[in-house]
Amino acid sequence: MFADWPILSLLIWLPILGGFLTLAAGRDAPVVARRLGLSVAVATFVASLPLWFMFERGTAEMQFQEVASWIPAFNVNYHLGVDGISMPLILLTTLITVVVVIAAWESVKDRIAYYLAAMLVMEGLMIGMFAAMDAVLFYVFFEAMLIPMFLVIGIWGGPRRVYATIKFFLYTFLGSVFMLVALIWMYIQSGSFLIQDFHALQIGMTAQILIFLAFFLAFAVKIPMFPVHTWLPDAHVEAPTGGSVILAAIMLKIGGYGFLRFSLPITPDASAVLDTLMIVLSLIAVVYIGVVALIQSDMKKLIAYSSIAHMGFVTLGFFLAFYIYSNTGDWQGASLGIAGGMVQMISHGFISAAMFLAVGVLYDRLHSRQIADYGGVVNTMPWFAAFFVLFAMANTGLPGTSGFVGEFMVILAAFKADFWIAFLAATTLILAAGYTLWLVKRVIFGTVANENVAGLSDMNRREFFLMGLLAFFTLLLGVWPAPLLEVMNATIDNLVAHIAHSKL
Amino acid sequence: MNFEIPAFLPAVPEMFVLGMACFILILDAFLPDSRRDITYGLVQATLAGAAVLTLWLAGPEVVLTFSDSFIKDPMSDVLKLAVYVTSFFVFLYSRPYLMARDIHKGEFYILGLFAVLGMMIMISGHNLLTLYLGLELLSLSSYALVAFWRDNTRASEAAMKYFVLGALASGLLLYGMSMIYGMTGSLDIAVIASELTTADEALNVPLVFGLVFLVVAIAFKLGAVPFHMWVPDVYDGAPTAVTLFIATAPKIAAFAFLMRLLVEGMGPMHADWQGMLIILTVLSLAVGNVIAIAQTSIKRMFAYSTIAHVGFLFMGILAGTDSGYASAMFYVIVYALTAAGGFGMIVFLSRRGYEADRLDDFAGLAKRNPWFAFIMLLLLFSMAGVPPTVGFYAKLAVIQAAVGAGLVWLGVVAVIFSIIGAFYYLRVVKIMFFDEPKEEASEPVQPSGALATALSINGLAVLLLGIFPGLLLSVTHYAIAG
Amino acid sequence: MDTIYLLLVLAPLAGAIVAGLFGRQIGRVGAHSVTIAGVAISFLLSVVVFYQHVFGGVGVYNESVYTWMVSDGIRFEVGFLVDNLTAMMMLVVTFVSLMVHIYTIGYMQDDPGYQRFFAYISLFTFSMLMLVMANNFMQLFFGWEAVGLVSYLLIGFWYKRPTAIYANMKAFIVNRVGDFGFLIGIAALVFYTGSLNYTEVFAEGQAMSEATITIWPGWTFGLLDLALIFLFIGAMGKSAQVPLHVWLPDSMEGPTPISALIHAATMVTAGIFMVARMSPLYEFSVPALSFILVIGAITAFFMGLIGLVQNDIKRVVAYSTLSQLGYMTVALGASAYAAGVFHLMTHAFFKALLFLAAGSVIIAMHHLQDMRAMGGLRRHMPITYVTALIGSLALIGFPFFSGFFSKDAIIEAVGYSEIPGATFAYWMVLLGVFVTALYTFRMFFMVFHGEERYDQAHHYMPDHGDGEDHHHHGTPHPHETPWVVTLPLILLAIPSVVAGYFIGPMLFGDFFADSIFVSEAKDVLAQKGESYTGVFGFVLHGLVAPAFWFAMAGLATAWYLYIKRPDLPAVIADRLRPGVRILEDKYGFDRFNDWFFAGGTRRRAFGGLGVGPGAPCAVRLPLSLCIRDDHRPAGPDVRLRDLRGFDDDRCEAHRCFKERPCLLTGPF
Amino acid sequence: MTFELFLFYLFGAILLGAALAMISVRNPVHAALFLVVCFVSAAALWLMAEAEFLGLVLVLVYVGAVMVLFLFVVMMLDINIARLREGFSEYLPVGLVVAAAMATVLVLVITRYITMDAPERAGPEYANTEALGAVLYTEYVYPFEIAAVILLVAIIAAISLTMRRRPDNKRIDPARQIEVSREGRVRMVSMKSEDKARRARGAERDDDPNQE
Amino acid sequence: MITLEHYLVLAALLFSISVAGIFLNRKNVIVLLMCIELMLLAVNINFIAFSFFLQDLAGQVFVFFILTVAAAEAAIGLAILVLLFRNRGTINVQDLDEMKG
Repeated sequence: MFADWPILSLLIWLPILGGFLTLAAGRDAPVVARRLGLSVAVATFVASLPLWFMFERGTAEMQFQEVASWIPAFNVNYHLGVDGISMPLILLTTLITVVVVIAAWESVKDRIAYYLAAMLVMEGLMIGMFAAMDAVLFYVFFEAMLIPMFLVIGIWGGPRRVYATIKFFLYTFLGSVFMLVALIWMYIQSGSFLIQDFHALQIGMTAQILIFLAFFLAFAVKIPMFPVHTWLPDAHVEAPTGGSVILAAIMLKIGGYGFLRFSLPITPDASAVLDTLMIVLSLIAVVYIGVVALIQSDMKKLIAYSSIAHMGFVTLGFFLAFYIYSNTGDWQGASLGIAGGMVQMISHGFISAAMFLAVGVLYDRLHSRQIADYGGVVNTMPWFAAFFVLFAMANTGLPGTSGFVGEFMVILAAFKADFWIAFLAATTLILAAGYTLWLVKRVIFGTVANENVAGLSDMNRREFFLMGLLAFFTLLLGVWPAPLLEVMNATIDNLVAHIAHSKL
Repeated sequence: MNFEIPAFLPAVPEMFVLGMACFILILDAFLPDSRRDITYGLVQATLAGAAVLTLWLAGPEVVLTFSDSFIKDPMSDVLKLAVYVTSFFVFLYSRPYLMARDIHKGEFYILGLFAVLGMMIMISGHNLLTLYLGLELLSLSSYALVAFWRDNTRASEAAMKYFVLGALASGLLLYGMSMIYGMTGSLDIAVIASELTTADEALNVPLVFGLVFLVVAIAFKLGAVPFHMWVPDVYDGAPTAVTLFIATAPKIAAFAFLMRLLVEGMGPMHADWQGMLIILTVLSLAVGNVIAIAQTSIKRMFAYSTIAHVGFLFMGILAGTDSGYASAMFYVIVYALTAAGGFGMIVFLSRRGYEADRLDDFAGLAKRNPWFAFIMLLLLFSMAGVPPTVGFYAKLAVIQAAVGAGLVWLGVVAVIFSIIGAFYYLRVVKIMFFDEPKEEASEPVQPSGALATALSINGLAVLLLGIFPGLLLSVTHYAIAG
Repeated sequence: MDTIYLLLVLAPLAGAIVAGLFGRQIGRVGAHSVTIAGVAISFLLSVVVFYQHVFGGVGVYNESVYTWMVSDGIRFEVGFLVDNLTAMMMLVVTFVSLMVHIYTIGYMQDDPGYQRFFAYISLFTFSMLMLVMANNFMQLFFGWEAVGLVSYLLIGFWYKRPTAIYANMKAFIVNRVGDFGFLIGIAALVFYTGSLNYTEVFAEGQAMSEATITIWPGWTFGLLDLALIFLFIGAMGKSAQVPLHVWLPDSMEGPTPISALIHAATMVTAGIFMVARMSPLYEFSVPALSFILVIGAITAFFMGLIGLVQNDIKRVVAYSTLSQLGYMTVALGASAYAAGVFHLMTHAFFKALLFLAAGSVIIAMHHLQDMRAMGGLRRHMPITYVTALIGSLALIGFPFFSGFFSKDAIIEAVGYSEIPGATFAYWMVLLGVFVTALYTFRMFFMVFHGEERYDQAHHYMPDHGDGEDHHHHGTPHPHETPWVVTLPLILLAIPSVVAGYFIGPMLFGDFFADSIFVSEAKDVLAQKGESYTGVFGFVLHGLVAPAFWFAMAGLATAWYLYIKRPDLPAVIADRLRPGVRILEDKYGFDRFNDWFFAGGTRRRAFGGLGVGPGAPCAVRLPLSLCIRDDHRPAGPDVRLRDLRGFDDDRCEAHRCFKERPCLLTGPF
Repeated sequence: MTFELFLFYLFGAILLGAALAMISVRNPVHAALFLVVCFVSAAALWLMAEAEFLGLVLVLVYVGAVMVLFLFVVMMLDINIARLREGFSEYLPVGLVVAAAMATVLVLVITRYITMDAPERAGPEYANTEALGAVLYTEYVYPFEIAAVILLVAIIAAISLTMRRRPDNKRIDPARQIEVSREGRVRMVSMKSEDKARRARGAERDDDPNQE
Repeated sequence: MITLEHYLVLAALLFSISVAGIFLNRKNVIVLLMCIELMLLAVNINFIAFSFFLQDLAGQVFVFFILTVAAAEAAIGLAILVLLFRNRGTINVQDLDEMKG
């Protein structure tokens, strides 16, 4: 009965309007703001469930489509739809937003209504971005998202938040504007802003490469890839917990989503030419950033670097396809890599969210993110320690947790591409274990390090609920990823079939 | 000698404005200073009346009258309406500022109204002569307006500079016009265009020559680099209310001027002026955006940003396509609206004896009044071209036009500089939201009166037009393509 | 059958979950009851399964339980492969696990983490069962990592001890190095076969041996060789083969039951099991086997040597475990998979026994582990003494004890082997026998015989720094441990003696016919089997083999040095100072690793890029832009000397950047 | 060389010479006078191009009104001539170069590309003023109106900018003197003490003391 | 015979001189204003020449209006000049650069 309901529109506008409502109603009444914000977030989450249950598996078609004319002058439409790639990301968004709203319950004391409003608006925008089938619509959401995030970091952030926000904003803005030029160029060529039409567009090699680079700038910054990653640690360190969670769990995925939605299908030949570059950068992210993560003294920074390393797997998985083709002569394994990248994104959504929440739990108590200020937390916060170790293990890609699935798939696919790629990618097993466990060792284990730690109280029910929720998903995805793959398979296979055709 | 009485009907809005201006002028002479609001009210009513008349007359057909020196087409309708709206906001914002400084005089409104008339004439000009006269009417009014705070030294300095460079630009313009007149034998835009299409090669060089003068003059008037040097000084020196005025509505008229002169008149020489405009565009984008970063005065910053916006405006026009013109038109209307809001905010925060024209005057605005900080944020993001504000679509449209004309590299240049632009707008946002208020300006801002309401409307319009850009875009397309 | 297997696997998991999540509610008794019940169920079912497979004629079971996921045509499944090999492993795992569960009641009785401990070991049992019962590589890898996780948790069980949490991290990371290879090995197999399922992969074994892979232009490698060597690297991590052995001795920081269960009997043998399981592949790769053989031989001999200089009772056993694992590995390398697995089984019993006995001693000595403060315990702890003696004899391969059969089989098999490195391996294992006997009885005599040295206990009391109350400082008065401790000892002592008598069917019969594949040409066990006439015949044959005499020589030497002339060892150690120092330094592996990885990676990350202090600013500046702020020392224990180059003041340009970060951020 | 041409060269030379003199003389009064010479000679040239009316207007309106205005202003303002000349020599090279380049290009283009046959001279019956008037009030009535508005604006602007009621005018208004009442004389004002910042700012910016 | 070029070249030279004058007298506002008048004169010569050679009155009409506007312009310019002088006591344009900030 919901089949022809505008679910996607609902998902976009419900939180946005709800956010403004929260702001209006709860400006001077934090209690109202919290309740209202939570209701909106939960309602959105519930409203997003039909996407999962009514999603038709086994087809690569866009589903739940909605079309309305928007800017007729440019043939721009309010065109929404989801496929197996975007749908899980939308669900992730709605879920994580609930988490973020709850996480803000007590830890955000200053102007909570604004905070929740920003988060909810951001949720709507992110969903819109994932659901947009029109490039302009996509871009609008893509950019608009920056504004609430900018404010969230800037207002509720840490001491160096200004530097971080500006850096964050400019990096992402810098990346995206070139994409805009590319989109416009393709519009000129195809007469339409529909992303599907871009996919079908025949483009010459030079143009493809330029377009690819434009997209690369936009998405590489977002995901982020190696040379343009520096904004992320800064933004994470300064962002409030909720901001970090959103940033890590969803914002980073936008880059990956963009690669799948734009770069690969629109410029397959350029991707094939430049895949070595992409793979090298991904591997640098995996190896070099992993090493950088080792020497961090700030918990958030460490996790941020680990995020970059994990995202390296995503891009690696995506761009293996062409290498596989040139190495083995067929596309067997390409969709494994892409699916692996996708799973890694979803999984990282849970794990990084949980890790940042965990840091937030500590930060709320001691107001420090320095590893050196902690030690022996397990003595005073056993439950917290248990969760922390669980998520740390998930972060290292332990089988049975979601962190394993994507990495496993990507490494399997990587071997098809090249031995050394697999070899370097697999070093993450060691590096991730290194930095994560070292973090665990220094923060969680050992004797109580100082009086502050001695005075810690274990998680309250709210925090327990959040951790439990994320732990549940982390384990569920680790133990039984099949449903997720079922949703994605058709789309990814279709994508691989698409990129297998040269556009030249 | 047979002379027909021309059709006056299409020019009724102009006549109405002129008549009202004269009436207000006389009335104002008899009003005491305390009753100046009557003048204000009448001026606003005049704008409203003109809007009604323009709407009443609006239609897709092209009407020429006064021996073809006046044109009423969809473009003129739309642009005139935009001028009314912008001017309406400008007058509205200006009033408290002027009152607070004891310069709430009738001259401001009357000169403003004459400037509006000048803009209307420019918009409807279909003859080199009328275009020139409209421009002069606007310019002379503007010079006087800039100087009109007589006790303010900076204002008179700014006026002098404005005047000298404006007059110089007029001279250049006239020289160019004389060349074109000589080569085509007519002052009529349509005749010039048709002459140009049939002109032989030999005529080309002098025409290009005239064109250079024309373009340089326009660049001077609009403040495009390298003819921009007056812009920051004048914007900064003029009373904020006047800056507000000269930075907004006249740009719309200037767009019309460009359209009539370059596109309609010199259309066949598109290839020639495109090259010139490209240079101006790139330079304007570069200089405007880069130098804006270094400013500490928000008025100067906006001045440089205006220079950059002019670059974008040119970008739409130089594409040489209908959609390019439409996008440039969209851009200029959006710019006028946004700039009105931006300067309006300065006016809003200024008080008697206190000009909120330095960047740090905005410090901590979010704490002093979150709503207006939000409005300002919208305006700034619109100027920066960040979705979902309407400024984004403006940039999108012009870049699209440039790319459509095969100038992909220009699009890339534009986006690079728009990033730099984003930076200094962002800096204001940062100052508003993240910095602590200055000591002497830390009390909460109390929103009051029409100004606050209008500013809110202005800011929200930027957002709403951003969410539904199709409306305005369709209008501009209609205006260009009929 | 599905139900049985599922129940068998899930029973310990259920116990673990209950004890772990609701430990506080159900209390100590509840925790150990529920977990022991879970493991007992598993054990009983294992017996049933073993019976059915071995005697009941039930064929090989190979089914999926559920599909984990499907991607790109590759099915990722969870399923069970149960044949005789698996059945035997299940039996060993559940039996030792059950014993350890029971033993733990006594060993951990006053530990605050009692429930947690039971949860962990039950979880371990589950993981190990998943590992051995896997019918595909993914599940194998799952179990592989899961046992590593539990091992990590258990080594760091006493999380307040800095040494323990260091050891567990080390264990995990070193294991990860192995897993890294393991994963690449799996990837290589999947690369060729497109499947993760054992049977499907095995079916391609022959064909795969002809496939090659170009690793570097002009450097072509046999795909199978490559895959198998990488797989074996995984085994090296888990089964602690040189050079990935470094974690195992340190893992003794964990409670003793863990050392028995995980670090002696079961988890560390996962590698051996894995290679045996993969025998249909390994048989096609002589280079891989050769590699295995050499690594195993080195481990067997050199790790045994280190055991000679250890004074911590658990560490001696740990090095002995390393050495014995080397033996098993050698067997695998010689294609005598059955012998390796057989030794695995016997070793599981007697090494668990030895560990538990050591644990018993430790309990008696109030958590003192240094042998120099022991002696003469024979009188105080008769049951422990006897069982330890049985274990020791089994370990050195004394006739009629289980170790004799398995070890002899290995040595002889290596003797028959003709693959490259076999001769070297043969001499290594042979010499190893002498060393084994020497350190084993060194330990035995130091602990149970000789004079009582308890008054020196305070010299050797471990400083754990946790201040827990189960450390009764002062002179211990040892006495026999309670029945929950001794019962498992006794129960383990029985198979330590009798397990060897199954040598006939297991090595020379067709017990492993369905599970292990050996090509005709390399079937060393078959060669050995030609002369096999029964247990007694085997023993008689063994009495004339060199191995036996080496063992006796070792035993005698130990007796002479530690009973007859207890003053001699010090003199000898003094004479052989350089050698002893090398041994005490454990050949410098730890030092190298600390330098190379712990300190080195950080240095290398930047220094290697030419960003050391001497590098010109021009090079450092752009790099430092990328890693700005990333160079803050992580803590006092991080050596970042070379990173100081970033510490600003020496790099003017960099400082400028930091203070006024260029045009973009300048105005701020 | 015809007489016509001679006259052209004559007036042209005067025009250019006066123009050069105008831009280079020291005294603004002299400059204005040179400009007058320019206008007059230009008017003569216009007469030769059958633009009699405009020639007359130029002399009457420009010389007669505008230039007088200039002179008036120059003389009214007490201008420091020396200071005005500062920088003249500094800008001389660049100015000359720009002007020379411009002149060269212009002249080249004009001489090379623009030719037009000279029209028939109009007969004596032709009345330039009449012809101009005929089109001015018919064809160009719209610009004519605009020009009127421009002049109006100029008037408004000039008046509003320069006419001033001096605030310090001591003129007495008898009417107000009579109306005075006791309350109007003394007004009690309660004042808060001023804080420092406000006072500081008051000094910095030309603040209005009535603000409080 | 006077040709069109004669007029145009004259106008061009005049124009160039006025531009040079603007360059040279950057500090002297009043001469600047005069230079602008000169420039307009050059333009006017152009228009009149064209008008004559084209036999088209439009050029003359244009000149007529230019003269009108120039007068108005001069009035306003001088008014501003007076204002400036009153406020600052000088008409030196270079000092305007003080405003740069």
